[in-house]
Amino acid sequence: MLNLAIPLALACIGAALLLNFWRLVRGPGPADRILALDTMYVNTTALLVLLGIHLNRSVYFEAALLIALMGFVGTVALCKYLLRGDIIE
Amino acid sequence: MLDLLISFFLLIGGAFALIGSIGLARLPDLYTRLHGPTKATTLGIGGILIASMLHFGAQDNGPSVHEILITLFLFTTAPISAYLVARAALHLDRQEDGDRL
Amino acid sequence: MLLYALVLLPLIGSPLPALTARLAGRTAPVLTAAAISAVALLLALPPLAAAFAGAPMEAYHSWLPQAGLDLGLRMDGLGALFVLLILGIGLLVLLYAHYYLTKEEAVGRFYSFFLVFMGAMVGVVLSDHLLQLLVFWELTSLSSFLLIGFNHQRREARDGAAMALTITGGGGLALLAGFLLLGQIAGTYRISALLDMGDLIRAHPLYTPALVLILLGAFTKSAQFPFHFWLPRAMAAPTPVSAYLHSATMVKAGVFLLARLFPVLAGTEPWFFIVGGIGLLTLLYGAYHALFQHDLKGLLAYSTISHLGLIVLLFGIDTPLAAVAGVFHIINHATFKASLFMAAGIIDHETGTRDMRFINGLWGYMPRTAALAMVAAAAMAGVPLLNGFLSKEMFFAETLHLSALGPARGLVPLAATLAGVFAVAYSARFIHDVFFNGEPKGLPIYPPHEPPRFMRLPVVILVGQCLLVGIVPGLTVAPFLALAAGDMLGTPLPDYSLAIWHGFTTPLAMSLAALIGGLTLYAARQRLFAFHRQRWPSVDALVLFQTALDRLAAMARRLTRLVANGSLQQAIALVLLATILAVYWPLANTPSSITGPVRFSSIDGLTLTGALLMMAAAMLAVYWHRHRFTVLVALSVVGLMVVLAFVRFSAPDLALTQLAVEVVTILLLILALFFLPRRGQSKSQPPRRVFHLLLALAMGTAAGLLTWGVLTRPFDSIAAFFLANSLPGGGGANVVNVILVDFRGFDTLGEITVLAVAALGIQALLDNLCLEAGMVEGIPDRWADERHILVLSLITRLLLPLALLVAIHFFLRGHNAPGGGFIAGLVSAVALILQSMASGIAWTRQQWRAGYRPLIAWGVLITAATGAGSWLFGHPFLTSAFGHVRLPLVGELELATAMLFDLGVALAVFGVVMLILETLGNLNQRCAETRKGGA
Amino acid sequence: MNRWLPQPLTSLCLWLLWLLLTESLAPGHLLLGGLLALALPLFTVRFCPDRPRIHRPLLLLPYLAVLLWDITVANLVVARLILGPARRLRPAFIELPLDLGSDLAVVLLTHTVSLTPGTVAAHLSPDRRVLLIHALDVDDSAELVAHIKQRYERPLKEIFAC
Amino acid sequence: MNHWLMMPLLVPLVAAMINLLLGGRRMGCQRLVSLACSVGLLAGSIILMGFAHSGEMYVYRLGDWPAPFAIVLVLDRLSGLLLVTTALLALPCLLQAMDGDDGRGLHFHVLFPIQLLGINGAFLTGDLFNLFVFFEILLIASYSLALHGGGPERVRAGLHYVVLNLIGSALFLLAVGTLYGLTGTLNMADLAGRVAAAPTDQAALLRASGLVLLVVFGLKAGILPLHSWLPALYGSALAPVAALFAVMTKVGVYAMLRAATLLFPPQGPVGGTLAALLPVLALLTLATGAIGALGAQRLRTLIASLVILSVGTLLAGIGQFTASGFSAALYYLPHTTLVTAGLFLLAEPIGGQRGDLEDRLDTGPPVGRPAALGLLFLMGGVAGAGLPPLSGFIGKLLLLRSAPLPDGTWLWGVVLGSSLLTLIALSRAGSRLFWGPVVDTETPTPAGWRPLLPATLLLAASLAMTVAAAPICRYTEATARQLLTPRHYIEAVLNPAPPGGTP
Amino acid sequence: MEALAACTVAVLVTCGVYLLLRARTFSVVVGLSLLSYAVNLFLFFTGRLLGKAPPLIGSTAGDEAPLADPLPQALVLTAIVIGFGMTAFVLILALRARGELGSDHVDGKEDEA
Ligand code: NA
Ligand code: NA
Repeated sequence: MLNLAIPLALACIGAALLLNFWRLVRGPGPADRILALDTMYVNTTALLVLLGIHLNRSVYFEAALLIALMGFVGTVALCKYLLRGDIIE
Repeated sequence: MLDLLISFFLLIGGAFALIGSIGLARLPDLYTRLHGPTKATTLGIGGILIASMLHFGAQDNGPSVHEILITLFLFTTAPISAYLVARAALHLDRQEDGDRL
Repeated sequence: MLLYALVLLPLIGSPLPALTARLAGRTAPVLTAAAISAVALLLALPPLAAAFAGAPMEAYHSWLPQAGLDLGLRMDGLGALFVLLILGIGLLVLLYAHYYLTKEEAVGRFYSFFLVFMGAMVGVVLSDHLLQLLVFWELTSLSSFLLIGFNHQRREARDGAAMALTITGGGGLALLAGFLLLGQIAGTYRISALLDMGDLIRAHPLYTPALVLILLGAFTKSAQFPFHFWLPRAMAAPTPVSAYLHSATMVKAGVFLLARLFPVLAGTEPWFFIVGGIGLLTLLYGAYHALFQHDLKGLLAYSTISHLGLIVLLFGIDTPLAAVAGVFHIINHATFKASLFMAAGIIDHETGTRDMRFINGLWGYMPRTAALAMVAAAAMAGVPLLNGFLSKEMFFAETLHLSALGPARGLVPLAATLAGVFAVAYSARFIHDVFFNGEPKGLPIYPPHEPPRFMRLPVVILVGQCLLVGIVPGLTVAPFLALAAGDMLGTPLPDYSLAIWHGFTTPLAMSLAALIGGLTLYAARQRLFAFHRQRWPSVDALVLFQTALDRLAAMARRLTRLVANGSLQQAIALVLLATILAVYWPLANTPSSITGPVRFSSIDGLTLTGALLMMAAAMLAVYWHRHRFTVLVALSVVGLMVVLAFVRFSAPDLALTQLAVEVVTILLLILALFFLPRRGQSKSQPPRRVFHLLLALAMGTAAGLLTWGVLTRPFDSIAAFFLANSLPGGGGANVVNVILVDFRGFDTLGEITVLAVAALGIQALLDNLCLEAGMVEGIPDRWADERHILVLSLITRLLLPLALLVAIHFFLRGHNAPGGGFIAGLVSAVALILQSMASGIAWTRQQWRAGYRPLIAWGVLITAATGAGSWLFGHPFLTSAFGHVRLPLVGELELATAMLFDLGVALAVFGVVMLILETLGNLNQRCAETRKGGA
Repeated sequence: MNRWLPQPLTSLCLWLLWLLLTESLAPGHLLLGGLLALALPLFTVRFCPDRPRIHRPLLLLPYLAVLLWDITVANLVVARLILGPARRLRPAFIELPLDLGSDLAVVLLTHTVSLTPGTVAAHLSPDRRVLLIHALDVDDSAELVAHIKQRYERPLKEIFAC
Repeated sequence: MNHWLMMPLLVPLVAAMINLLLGGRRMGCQRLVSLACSVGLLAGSIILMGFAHSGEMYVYRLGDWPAPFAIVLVLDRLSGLLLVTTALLALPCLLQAMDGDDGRGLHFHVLFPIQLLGINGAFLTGDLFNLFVFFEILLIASYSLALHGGGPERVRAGLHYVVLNLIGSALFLLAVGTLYGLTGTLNMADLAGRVAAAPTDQAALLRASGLVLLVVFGLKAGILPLHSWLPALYGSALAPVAALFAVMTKVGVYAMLRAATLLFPPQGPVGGTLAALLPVLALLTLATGAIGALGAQRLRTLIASLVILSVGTLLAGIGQFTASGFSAALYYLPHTTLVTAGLFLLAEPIGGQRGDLEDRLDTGPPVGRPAALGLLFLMGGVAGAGLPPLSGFIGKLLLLRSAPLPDGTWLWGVVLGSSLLTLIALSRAGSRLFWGPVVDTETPTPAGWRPLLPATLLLAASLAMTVAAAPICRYTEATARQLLTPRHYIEAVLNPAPPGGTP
Repeated sequence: MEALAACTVAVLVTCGVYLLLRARTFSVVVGLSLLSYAVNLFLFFTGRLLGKAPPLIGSTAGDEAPLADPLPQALVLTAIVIGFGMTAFVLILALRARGELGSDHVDGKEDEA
C-alpha cells in the first residue's frame, strides 16, 4: 500500500513544484513570483517529510523545519523590499 | 491497517498540495491565486505530516511528535506570507493606478 | 691585500667628500678625494714594482662557486699602466675640477661620484676574474651616468646621461653573456688562467657568439661605430668629467678589454674582420665628423671616437707590433686628449661658451692657455716631436702589412692616411679657429682672462708629458710600454724602437701627406662645410634616440594594454580561455576515453524534476539578468533545488547549511539591491554576446566533462577511515560534523577566520560610504507609508524564542545528528534579522546591545584555544577528547572538546552575520540622516 | 517571580516545544528544557515590551477547535473552487470593520480570516479599525462580514477581554 | 612533535583577535600588538628555518590523527625559506603602515596579521584542501588590505582583483574535486603516490586537473595572460600594502613549485606537460614584465611590472627542473620580494612630494632630499634591474648559469633583453623623478630618517643578500636537492618514524 | 544519474559564466553565486551518487547500504561557508564601487556595455 501511496504523493508534490515554477516564470508581477517561490518552499517542506518516510529516515525533519523557517524569512524579505525598499530600516 | 491510514494521509496531503499549486497556476489574478497556497497547500503539508507522525511513531523508538512543530510553524507563518504578498500587490497596483491618474 | 686596498679605498672612501661637504664647505671634499687618490697611487707603487720584476702581485679568493663568482685581483704590466693612468690623471682632474666647479654645485656629491668611478675603473683593470670585471664595468657605467647627469637642471645632461647608460649598460649585458659563455667554454672565469687557453677557446663552436657578445660590450663602451653616438652627447657632463671619463679612462675600458683578452680571442678571421673593420670605420667616421663640430667639446668627442677607432683597428690588425702601437696610443691619447679637454673647459669657463663660431682670437687674451692647447692639439694631429706622432707613425707602419686582405690591402693605408688628413684638419681648426681667426664675437663673458694658475697646472703637466714622450720616448715611456705590451701579449715582444727618426719610410710619407693634406683641407674648409651641410643634414642623435625610446615605450604600452586593458570582462575571458585550454587540451590529446568503466545508476523522476527545475531556474536567471529583482527569485529557486539535491544524496548537514546561507545571501542581495542604480543595464553588442555565450558554453561543457569523467570511474577514498574512527575516535555519530570539528577542524578554524575577516572587511568598506537609494524598473517609485507591519512584528516577536530554541537544539545535537555550531549560529542570526525586518534595526539594537566584533573575536579565540588546549596534555593542536559523565537525575552525558570548538564557531558565525547585516542596515540610516542634514 | 520568570506562559510553551523537538522525556531533557525555558525568556522578554495579556486562556481551546474544523472545510471549498471553472468565481475585496482592542487579537483574527474558507486578509488599516479582506467567491459581502464577526471576532473579544 | 610549526599560524591569529577586541580606538595598543606579532614571527620563522636547515622534514599531525586522513603541516627547507622571507618583509611593511596609513581605514591591525596567517599557512600545509582554505584566508585579508584607504582607483582595481580571484577559487575547487574524485585523497604526499600510480585511462583527467591548478596558481602569481589585475592593484594600494603584496605572487609561485615537484613531478604524465609549458610561460611573463616596465607611466606601475618580471624570472628557474635552476630561483625569490617591496615603500615619499604629478613619470621639479631618496632609489633600481653589485645580479647570474648555451639561448635572450628594457625604464624613471629643472616653489619635504627607515631596511636586505650570498646559496642548493627528491617528503608524511625517534 | 549530474553542473557553470561576463556588478555577483553552486555540487558529487546511503552512523537499524563519503560533504560545507563570506564581500564591494565610481559598471565607466 505504502509502496503505491508514496510514489503517488511524490508525484503530486513534484507536479506541484513544476506548476509553481510555471507561475514563477509567467509572473506577471513580482508579487506573483514571490507567491510562487513561497509555495515552492512550502511544497519542498512537504517533499522532505515525504522523502523521510520514503527512505525511512527521520533525519530530514530538521531540514524540513529549517526550510519552513527560511522560506518564511525569504518571503518576508522580498515583500518588504517591494513595500519599503530597505528591508531592515 | 496503519499502512492504509498512512497512505490515506499521504494521498490527501499530496492531493491538496497539488490542488493548491493548481490554483496558483490557473486562477486569473494574484488575489485569487493567493487562496490556493494559503489554504490547500497548508493542509497538504498537514496531511503529510500526520502521515509522518504515524509512520515514525509506529517504529520502535517512541512516538514521533516533532512534526507538530512544523505544522504549528506553518500555520503561524502562512497567513503572514499571504498577507504580505497581498499587501505588496495592493501597493504595486495602487502605484500603477496612481501613475495612470 | 694591497690590491684589495687599492680597489676598495676609493669605493669605501667615496661617501667621505659628500659628508665633509656638509661639514666643512667647498675645499674639504676635494682635499679628501685628492688624498684618497694620492694614497691609492702610493699603494699602487709596490705592485708596480712587482710587475716590473716580472712577478705580478695577485690575490684570489673563492667566494660563490654556484654563481661562478670569485674574488680575484692581479696587477700585471697592462693593469699597472692603466692604474697609473687612472690614478694619475684622476689626481690632475681633481685639481682642475676644484677650480672648474662653481660654488652652487653640490661639489661633495660630485667628488663622491668621482671616487666611485675611480674605484670601479681600477677594479676593471685589476680584475683577475671575468664576472668580477663585469661588476666593476657596470659600476663605471652607473657612476658615469651620475656624473654626466650631474648638471641635471639641463635637459641635455639628463638625456645624455640616460643615453650613455642605456648604450653602455646594454653593452654590459652583452658582455655578461659573452663572459658567461667564455666561462662555459673554458670552465673558468679566471683571466690569468684563460690567457693560456686561447687555442682551446678559439676552436670551440661557441667562440664566435662569445666573441661577438664581448665585442659588443667593448665597442659600446669605447664608442665604436655604430654605438658611438652617446659619446658626443655625454659632453653635457662637466668638463672635468669629460677630461677624465671620455678621454683617459672610461672609454678606454673597451680597448683595455680588447687588450686584456687579446691572447684569448685574437688571431682569428672573425676577430680580424670585426675588430679591424669596426676600428677602421670608426676611425674615419670620427675624424670626418670632428672637423664639422662647432662645439669645442664636440670636436674633441668625435676626435676621441676616431682615436679609439684607431686603437681598435690596431688591435684588429692582430700583430704583436700593432698591439704595441695600440697600447702606446692609449697612453698618448690619454695625455693629449685630457689636456685638450681641460683647455676647452678653461675656455668655456672664461668665455661662457664653447661655440667656435663665437670664440676667436683667444691668443690675445689667454696666451699661456693657448700655447698649451696648441701643443696638445698638435700632438693630436701627429706633429713630430710630440707623442702623438710616434704612435701614429707606428700605426701607419702597421697598416702596410695586411696580407690577409689580398688585393684590397692597399685600401687600409689609404684610409689611414685619409683619417690622418682629417685629424690634422680638425686639429688645425681647433688651433686656428679658437686662438686666431680675428676677434671674439658676442661672448657671454668678455673679456676672457687667464684662468687661475693652479687650474692650468694639470694642463701644463700633461702637455709636458706630451713633449717629453714625443722627444725622448726611450727615457720616459719605453719601459712602461714594453712592460704593458709584453704582459698584454703574454709572449716576448718583437724588436721595435721608439725613435723620432726612422729614415725616409712610407709611414713618414703618410704622415707628411696627412699634414699637408690636412692643412690644405682646413684652408678649403668653407667649401667643405657647405658640402657637409648638404650631405649630412643635421640629425641629432639624441633626438633620434629619444624618439626611438619614446616610440618603444609607446609600443610597450600598446602591447601591455593588449592584455591588461583595464576591462574586467577581458580579464575574466582570459582566465576562462586558459581554463578551457587546460581542460580540453589534455582531453583531446589523450587517446583514452573520457568515460570511465563504472556502470551508470538509473534516474528517478523526482531527481530529474529537481535537476530540470534547477537548470531552468539558472537559465531564467540569465534570461532575466537585467531585471534584478526577478533574478533574485530565480536564484532562490536554484538554491532551493541545490538543497534538495543535498537531501536527495544523503547530506542533511549540507542541506541545512546551504539553506541558512542561502537565505542570508538573499537578504544581503536585497539589501544591496536597494542601493544599486535605478537604470537598468544596456545590452552589450551582439558579437560580444555571442562570444561570451560560446565561452560560457565551452566552460560549462568543460566542467560537465570533468564531472562525467570523475563519476564514471571507480572510487577508492580515505573515507573508510573517517567512518570507522568517527564514533570510537571522535565521539560522534555524525561523521561530517566530526570531520569538521575534529579530523579537519583546522579547515573550520580557517573558515571562520575567513568569515570574520569578510565581515570586518565589509565594515571597512561601508565606513564613510553614503549611497543614494536606487531602484529597479518595474518596482514602484514610492514606497509604502507603513514602516512596520503589525501582523508581522507581533508574530516574529513571538517566534523569536522558538527560533532560538531551535538553534540551541541544532547546536547541542550537532556531533551526533545533522546540525552543529555553524547552523546554530546562522539560525539565531536569522531569528534576530527577522526582528530587524519586522520592527526595524534600530529597535532591535535597542533591545539588545551586544558588540558583535568582540563576539567574533571570542568565537575565534575559543575555537583556537580549544585546539591549543591539547598542548596541556602533550598532544598536537586540535587533538580532541570526549567522555561520558553520569550525573544524578540527569543520566549519562557526553562531554566533548568538540562542543567547545563548535561553540566558538557558533559565536563567530553569529557575530559575523549580524555584523554584516547591521552595518549594511545602518548604511541607509546614516545616509538618510546625512541627506536630511544636508537638506 | 516577574524578574526570574517574566513570561510564565512562554516558558511553559518553550518547555513543551523543547520536549517536542527532542521527542524525549528523559530526565536530562526535562531538566535541560526547563533550564532553557527559564533562560530564553530572560533574554527575549526585551523584544516583547508590550506583553499581550490573555484574559481567559482556556477559551482559546474551543476557538482553536472551531478553527481547525473550519480550516478543513475551507480546503474542501477552495479545492472545489479551484478545480471548477474559473469563470464562475466572484472574487471581491471586502472591508471588515474591527472592534478589537488588543493587537494580538487583531493578529489572531487576521490569521483566522486567512486560514478559513475563501478569504484572505490583505490589508490592515494603520489605525487597526478596518481589515481589508479578499474573498474568492462572494455572494453577499454583508453576510460574510457578519459571519466573521459572529464566528471569530466575538470569541476573540472574550478571550482578550477587549 | 615539534609544536613550533603552529607558531607562524597561531601568533598572527591571536594577535589579530586581540586587536579586534581592542577595537578601533586604541590604535597605540593595536600597533604594539602587531609589532610584537611581527617580531615574534620573524624570530619564530628563523628558528623554524633553523630546524629545516638540518634537512629533516618536520611533520605536524593536527588532531593527532595519522596521515593521510587528517591535515598535516610540513616544514621543509622551502617552507622555512619562505616563512623567513615573509616575516622579513612584514616587519618593515608594518613599520611603514604605522606611520599613519594604518588609520586610513578600519581594522588594519586585524587584517595585517591575518594576511600573514594566510601566507604562512599556505607555505606550511601539506593538504590540498587546506591549502585552498589558506588561500582564501590570505585572499580575503588581501581584498580588504588592497581596498584599505578607499578611493575610486583602489576600488576599481580591487573589484577586478576580487572577482578574478573568486573565479580562481571556484577553479581551485574544480581541480581539487577532480583530484579527490579520482584518487580519493587530499593529503599532498598521498596524492603524489596515487597520481603516480593512477591507471592510464585517468591520465587525461589528471592532466586536466593539473593544468587547471596551474591556471589557479598562475592567476595568483600573475603569469602571462592572467596578470592583468596586478599592475592596477599594486599601483593603487597603499604603499605598505603594495609592499606586502610583493610576496603574494610568490605564494602562487610556491604552489606551482610544490605542485610541480611533489604532486606532478616531470617524469609523470601530468608533470611532463607542466614541465614543457612552464618555461614558455615563464619567458613570456618575463618579457611581459619588462615591456610593462618600459611602458609604465607611473612609478608604481613600473614596480608592479617588476613584480611580474620577477615571477617570470622565478618560473624560468623553476621551469628547468634542475637543482641549479631551482637554486637560482630560490635565491632570487627573497631578493625580488624584498627589493620590489622596498621600491613600493620608496614610491610613497617620492610621489608624495610631487603634488599633482604624484608618481607619474613626467619630468617635474626634482624631489626633495635627493641624496637619501636618490641613493635608495639607485639601490633599488640597481637591485631591481639586476645590475651589479647587488643581489639581483647574483640572482641573474645564477639563473643564466643554470641554463648553459646552446640550450638556454631563449632564456639568455629574454633575460638579458628584459634586463636592458628594465635598465632603460628605471634610468628614465630615475632621471625624471630626481633630475629636472629647479623650480623655486618649495615642495613639502619629509623630514627625519623615520619615514625612510622601512624602505631602507628592505633595500639593505639586498645588500645583505649580496654579502651573505654564499651561505644563502648553500641553503637554496640544499633546498633544491630536497625538492628534487620528493620521496623524502612523502616518506616523512606517510611513514613517520616510530614514536620517540624524532622530536 | 551521472549524466544528469554532469549536465546540471554544466548548465550551472554556463549560466554563471555568462553572467560573470556581463558588465554590471550585480550580474557578476549573481554569476558568482551560480558558479559557486555548480562547484559545490561538483565537489559533492565527487563522493559519488549514493542515493540511498544513510548519512549518519547507525541512523537506521539494519541498514546494509554503504555510508555516503562524508569527506566531500565536509569540504562542501567549508566551501559553502567561505563562498558566503566571499559573496557578501564582493556584493558590498559592488556597493562601494557604485559609491566611489558613480556607476555599477564593473570597470567603473559607462562608455561601453
Ligand atoms: Na672661432
Ligand atoms: Na582527535
